[in-house]
Amino acid sequence: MTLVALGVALIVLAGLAAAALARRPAVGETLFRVLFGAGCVAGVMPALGVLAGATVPDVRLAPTTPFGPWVFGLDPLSAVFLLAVLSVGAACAFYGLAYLAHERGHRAVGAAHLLLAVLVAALAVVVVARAALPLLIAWEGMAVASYLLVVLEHDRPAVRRAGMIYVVVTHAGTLLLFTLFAIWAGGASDLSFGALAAHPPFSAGRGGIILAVALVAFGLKAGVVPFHFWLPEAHAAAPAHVSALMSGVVIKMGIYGLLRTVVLFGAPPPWWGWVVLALGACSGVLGVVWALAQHDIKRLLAFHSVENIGIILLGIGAGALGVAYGHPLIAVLGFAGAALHTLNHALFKSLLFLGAGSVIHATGTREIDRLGGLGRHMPATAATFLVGSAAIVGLPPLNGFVSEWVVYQSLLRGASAGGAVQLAGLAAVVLALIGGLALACFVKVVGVLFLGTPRHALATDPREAAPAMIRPLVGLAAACVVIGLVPIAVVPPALRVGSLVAGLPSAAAGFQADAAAGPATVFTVALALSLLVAWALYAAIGSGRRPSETATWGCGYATPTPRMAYTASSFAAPLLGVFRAVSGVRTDRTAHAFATHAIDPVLDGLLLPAWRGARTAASWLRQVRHGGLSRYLLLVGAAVVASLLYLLAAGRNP
Amino acid sequence: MRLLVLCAIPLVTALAVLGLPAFRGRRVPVALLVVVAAAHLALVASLWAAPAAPALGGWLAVDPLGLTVLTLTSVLFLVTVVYIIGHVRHDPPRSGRVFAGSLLAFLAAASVVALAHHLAMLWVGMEATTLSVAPLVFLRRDRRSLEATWKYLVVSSVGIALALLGTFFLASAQGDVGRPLLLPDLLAHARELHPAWLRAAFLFLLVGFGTKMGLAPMHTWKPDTYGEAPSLVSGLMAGALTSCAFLGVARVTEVVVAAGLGSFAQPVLITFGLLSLAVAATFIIGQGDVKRLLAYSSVEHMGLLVLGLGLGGVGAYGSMLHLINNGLAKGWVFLVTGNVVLASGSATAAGNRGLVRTLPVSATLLVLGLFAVTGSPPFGLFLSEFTILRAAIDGGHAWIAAMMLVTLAVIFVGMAALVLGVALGEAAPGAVAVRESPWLVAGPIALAAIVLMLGVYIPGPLHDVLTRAAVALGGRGP
Amino acid sequence: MRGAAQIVLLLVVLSDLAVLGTSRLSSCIRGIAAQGLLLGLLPLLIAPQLSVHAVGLALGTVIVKAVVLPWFLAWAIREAAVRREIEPLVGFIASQLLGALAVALAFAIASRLPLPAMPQPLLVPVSLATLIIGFIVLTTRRKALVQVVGYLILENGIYLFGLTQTESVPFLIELGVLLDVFVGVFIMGIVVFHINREFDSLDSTRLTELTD
Amino acid sequence: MSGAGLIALGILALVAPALPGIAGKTKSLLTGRRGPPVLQPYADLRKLLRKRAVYSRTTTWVFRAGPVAMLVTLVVAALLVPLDGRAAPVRFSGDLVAFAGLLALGRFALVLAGLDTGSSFEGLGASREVTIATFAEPTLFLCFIALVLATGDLSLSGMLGTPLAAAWPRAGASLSLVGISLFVLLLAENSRVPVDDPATHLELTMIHEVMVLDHGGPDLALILYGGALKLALFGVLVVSVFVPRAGFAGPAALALLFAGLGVVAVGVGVVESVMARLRLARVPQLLVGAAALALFATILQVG
Repeated sequence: MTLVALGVALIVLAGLAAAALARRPAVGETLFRVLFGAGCVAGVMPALGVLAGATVPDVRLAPTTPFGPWVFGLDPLSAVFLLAVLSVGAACAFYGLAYLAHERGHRAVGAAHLLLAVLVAALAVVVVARAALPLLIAWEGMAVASYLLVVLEHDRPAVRRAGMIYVVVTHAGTLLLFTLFAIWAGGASDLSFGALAAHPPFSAGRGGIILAVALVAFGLKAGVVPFHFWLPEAHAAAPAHVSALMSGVVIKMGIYGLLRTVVLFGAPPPWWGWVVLALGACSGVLGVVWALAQHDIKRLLAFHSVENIGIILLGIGAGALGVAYGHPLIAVLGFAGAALHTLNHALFKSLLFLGAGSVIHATGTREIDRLGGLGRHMPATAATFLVGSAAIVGLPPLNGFVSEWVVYQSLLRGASAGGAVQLAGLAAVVLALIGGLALACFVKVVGVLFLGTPRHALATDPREAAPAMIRPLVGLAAACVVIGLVPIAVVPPALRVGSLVAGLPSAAAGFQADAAAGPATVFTVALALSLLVAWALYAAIGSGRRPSETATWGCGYATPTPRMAYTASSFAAPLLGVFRAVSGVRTDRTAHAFATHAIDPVLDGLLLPAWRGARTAASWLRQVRHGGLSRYLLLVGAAVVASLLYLLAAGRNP
Repeated sequence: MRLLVLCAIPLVTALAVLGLPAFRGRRVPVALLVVVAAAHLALVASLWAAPAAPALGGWLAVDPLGLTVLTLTSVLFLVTVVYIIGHVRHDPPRSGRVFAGSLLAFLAAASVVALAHHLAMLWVGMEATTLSVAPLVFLRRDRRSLEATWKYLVVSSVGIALALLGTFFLASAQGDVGRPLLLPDLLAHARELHPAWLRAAFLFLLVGFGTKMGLAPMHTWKPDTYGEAPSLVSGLMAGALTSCAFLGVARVTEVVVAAGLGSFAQPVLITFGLLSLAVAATFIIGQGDVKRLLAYSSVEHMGLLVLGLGLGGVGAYGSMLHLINNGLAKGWVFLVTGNVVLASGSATAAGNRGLVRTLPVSATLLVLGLFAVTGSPPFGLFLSEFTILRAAIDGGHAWIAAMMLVTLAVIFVGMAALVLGVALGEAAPGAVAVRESPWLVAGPIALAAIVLMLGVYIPGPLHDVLTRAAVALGGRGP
Repeated sequence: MRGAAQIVLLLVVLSDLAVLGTSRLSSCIRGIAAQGLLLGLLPLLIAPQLSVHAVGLALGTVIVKAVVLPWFLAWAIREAAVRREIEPLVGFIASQLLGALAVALAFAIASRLPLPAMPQPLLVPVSLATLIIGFIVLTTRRKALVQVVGYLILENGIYLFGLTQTESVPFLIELGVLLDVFVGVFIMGIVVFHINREFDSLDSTRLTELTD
Repeated sequence: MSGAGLIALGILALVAPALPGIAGKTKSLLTGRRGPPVLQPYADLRKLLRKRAVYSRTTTWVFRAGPVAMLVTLVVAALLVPLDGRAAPVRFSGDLVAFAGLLALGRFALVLAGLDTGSSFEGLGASREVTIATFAEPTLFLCFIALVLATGDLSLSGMLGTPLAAAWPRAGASLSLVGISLFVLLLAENSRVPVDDPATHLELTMIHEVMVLDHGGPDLALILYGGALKLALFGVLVVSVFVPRAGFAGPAALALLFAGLGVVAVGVGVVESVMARLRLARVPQLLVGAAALALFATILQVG
């Protein structure tokens, strides 16, 4: 724990250094790099140790506030999230240094770095907190810091709007957390997790309310459909490295909350598992369908976060059902898959957001349909983005495949288990559908951004991003590949997390599933090798005879022009046609133009109208106050009369 | 003895300032103000260190409730006075004599209220606070401030008159014993009080002092007054004056609880609390003036105070803690708003945008203040509101908790919309960054620091005092 | 003595109604002055035997409520030099009916109140009636100055009720209360004066600039 | 890994190109033409391999990598499938996920290769290809779930091996439904009629063909061979479901397998000659229909 504390301190220190020395960026940012890196290393080491099976004693601070002592601890569950926080956090922080470099002078860049450091530190504290108060404080710290980062470019109205929605939602989530702990603790004065976990068995009603509140509160943070509406707004508005951190890690705190709730609550009732599974299915499918409909690269990626949260929820749901119906193997695999996919998604989603950031940085536009052929200009960015795309689609031999494989196993075992839980098997089909749609979407993105020809002539020839911006990409991509190549190294720790959440002794993690990680590794390595070998052979043979070059065959058109290139919208059209009902796509048809845009059914369809209605109602109610003094006095008189009536009533029946 | 001095220092200086020819003219005797405020705070501190014997035959005495309010007032006053040092340089008041005199008079009256153990004396002090603030509200001497002053005077005078009636009811509740209205006696013989009279007394005192607190529906004067008074005065009112009024309510609640009529009082308190929350939420949506917004936020927090009182249990502790937090936070945001007004001449959304560019420090403090006032962790108000919420849920009042949550959420939306609206965005064309003098930001920063500390660390003595106060109010410590 | 007190109390009620009924500021002020005088007499009439307390209270009341404040208000009118008519939001007849209603209500309530043995049975109903009438004046009159008068009447009503509690509310406090009333009305008067200067009328219904 | 398994794989690799030939021959005969010889595909491949590659200037390494990656994924996928009645060379719990993942990877590579040309024709083909695949994948998983239910094993070797034979008496009806829907999948995944028509000559109506329009020479050879291999793999799935070869060891099992493959190829030919091609918009419905069959198969066993 001391190492974690040291790490957090160093990270905050790094931020302070960057802010204090904003005048002299050279010094300040070097110091930032060093301190931040050191902090992450200090935090990662114990996390890895715990995942490898070591145990760390909790730290209890003497209570300085009501509601019991402040406790901090590091168990496998915390560790896997801490790992995601620090690794992705470091990548985003370093990328941010280069990304914001050109903003120096007309934006508070130093403050931005400080806020990012605070955000990472708060995230780290969230996952190690073991009492309600420190958790709530870190939670809000994370929310406020991320809000301020979202509105970094607050001179743009769209950004302010997104920030407003975000800050409101996150505050509502905090209020719900208050409620959660208040209901959970009842009259107890000690709100440390130990005390909460040792609760006397809840009545079905109270337990149900607790689980429901937890689901909403953490679902809001995680961006689960139908609480996703703030996510694409905020993640599209923020600077790239912030979006990466938010999409990669911040929303995962919702997942952490759900898993921690299961740990503390004990076996949840079946309905909860089913609800989580259903929400996961909806988030997964709708998320990716909405993503297909986007033209803005960052919104698109943000919607894919919704999709992946859905996949993670499928894992959690399967796990919960496994616990509820007494199938330990299903439970462990489900939770393990969820935890592992959380880490993986953190890696490749931040990779994709940072890559998108480089593209926007280089071309100055986020409109997919304006871009194309960037692979030739920015090879490194394109290659890493390709890796990230393959990973998020869940293709072997990359990390996305490994975690989805574990989730699939949990669901399929559910199918073969017998009993009510068999229905869970159908979720595997949903997962397959999600996978297919995701593949379609990322083929579209990669193809349209990096391959082919630009759809519109770009103002300037885009140049490859600075090395300082490429290095984080390479690092993240490498992580995706490594995890994908050696399931044997990552699955057992994941199973340790799973068995912790499932409430089983860690020894029980030595399941048959564990054995499967070995041959799976053989498979992934074999695949990787044969791909390399085949490519080498192909290159060797091809080098013999020089190919001739020509223009793309246009079926008669001599020279294909940019206008002839297939746009992303057209690419997605057939699939969206199938999902017409839910895609939220609106078409604007004019005499000589045809365009589509996507609206969010929840936000634009439901919430904003409701809010406008509330405003009108309020302004109508305000009329009461108009009119001068006598109106005021009459109100006082009314209060007197009312209390006199109450007095009489009380007098009658004392 | 110390208690007498505590009240006498500001009173005497106030009379001197108002009377002596030396203080005529516009100049504000800042040094004098600072000295008095510091001395006052020092004396209050000494009360924490060592309890003081009652004075005037028990009319003045210290108890947890009073000490809390007294400390809050004293701290807030000192901070405000320090702020004044910077403020008068930019816009000096018409008459420094009236300005300083009224401030000192207010401090004196507030001290009397906090220490009074004779309920009639409590009333006298309360009326004195009302009147001493009126000239401050009227400082600008224009139509709007005139209207504000008039409404404030009449409405709160009527309210305070009702409180006086309530006090007399309390006296009649004693029957013809003819004992003076000393708090200890009342508490000791609470059960012998005539219940009907006691109930009536409670209701009238609640409505009367509630008018001064600004509980809905008696809150109507509040937005007008806070909106027109100079920000530092509004801060003093929202922070200290309302706390004194709450003390009045708390006193009579003490008696009622001691008389075993808690079950009669609680529904009323809860009703006023929820009504205030609802009204605040309604009027905060789409509000366009930061100071009026803060006025309604003050209505909200007064509602929370009586709500906690009504819920009992840990709610009473929550109320006491919230009393401090709210007082300090209100002072903080109002003083910062004062800087905004100094810079742009108004506190409206129309007149301000992009403040982070023109007033970086103040705007940052304003945004932080938004989060503090709306009860976000780790600021102290989070702890107290969380405690009150727990009291509601633990007491099985699910719908109260639900209503509280909904209104808090709505209020946050309204406040965030306005505050962030003025803080963020491009600065108005031609607006240049203003140098913010340390005097103008030191106070708010200090208050912010305290509020922040109260969220993560409640000193032992304070915890004890709050717990004892809560017990006296029929509740318990957490 | 009791009879005298009774008469005085009835006169108080009459003065209330008079203020409600009059259409002229000056008579309105005269009414309030008269009422102050009556209130000044009461402590002497009620008190079992003449005590320093009673006398002091009487003196203070007369000075403040019968002499200083009316004079001050009259001064304010003169300075303001406004038209002498009162334009009520509610007509005179109507408001007098309201007043009568108030009196009836007051007596009804008072009869329900479980009062301790009282030297003066009329004291409580009259005080309540005065209180309510004061509130009526406050809410139904336009002129700020008349609203001040209304506040004074309300205060007088409470003062009357206070007379039932002379034992438990010591002399000092009584004086404090008086002082507060005095200062309060004084400040109100000043504000009224300024209102007149700003709006060249005492019409408080013009004070409706401040809205959300 | 068992050597025998690899040998079986080798044989499959050799035989694969014959399958499209058989299908084509069947179709010609049924439509009253003589048609090309069964071994024509081998000749085509030889011709293409000798040609020199021609690349568009807009293309990058992605364009070249596509065919290679596709072929490799199919070979590795074949490693997961039991051929000779024994366990496949590579088997592990949940390797069916890997099987689907490999198909997806190959598609991913090939579609990107198509988009690399920047031509709207390839874009159009790619879009259609992924649309169809999106619906094919869930159907495949439904079939797998049905098999998992029947056999209780999460690996292809298991669920296409011994336990399957044991399951037939118990869940025959369900398994035959699975077989049928697998056959529909085979048609869709390999862009045969009624989903796509390999023989069409109008680019606008093509799906798979137009996506690889710009590939020529050795690259096209790789793609064609990959296609044949894919057909063979799906054929193996269908055959294994209908004719579990658990009892037979080695050669006998292989013989059975290839006989079955022949029948499947003929079946494809028959379908092509008796059915017309579906409108593109109706293709998803066809696949959903297949999915419905598989779902029904699953429910049959749950109930």
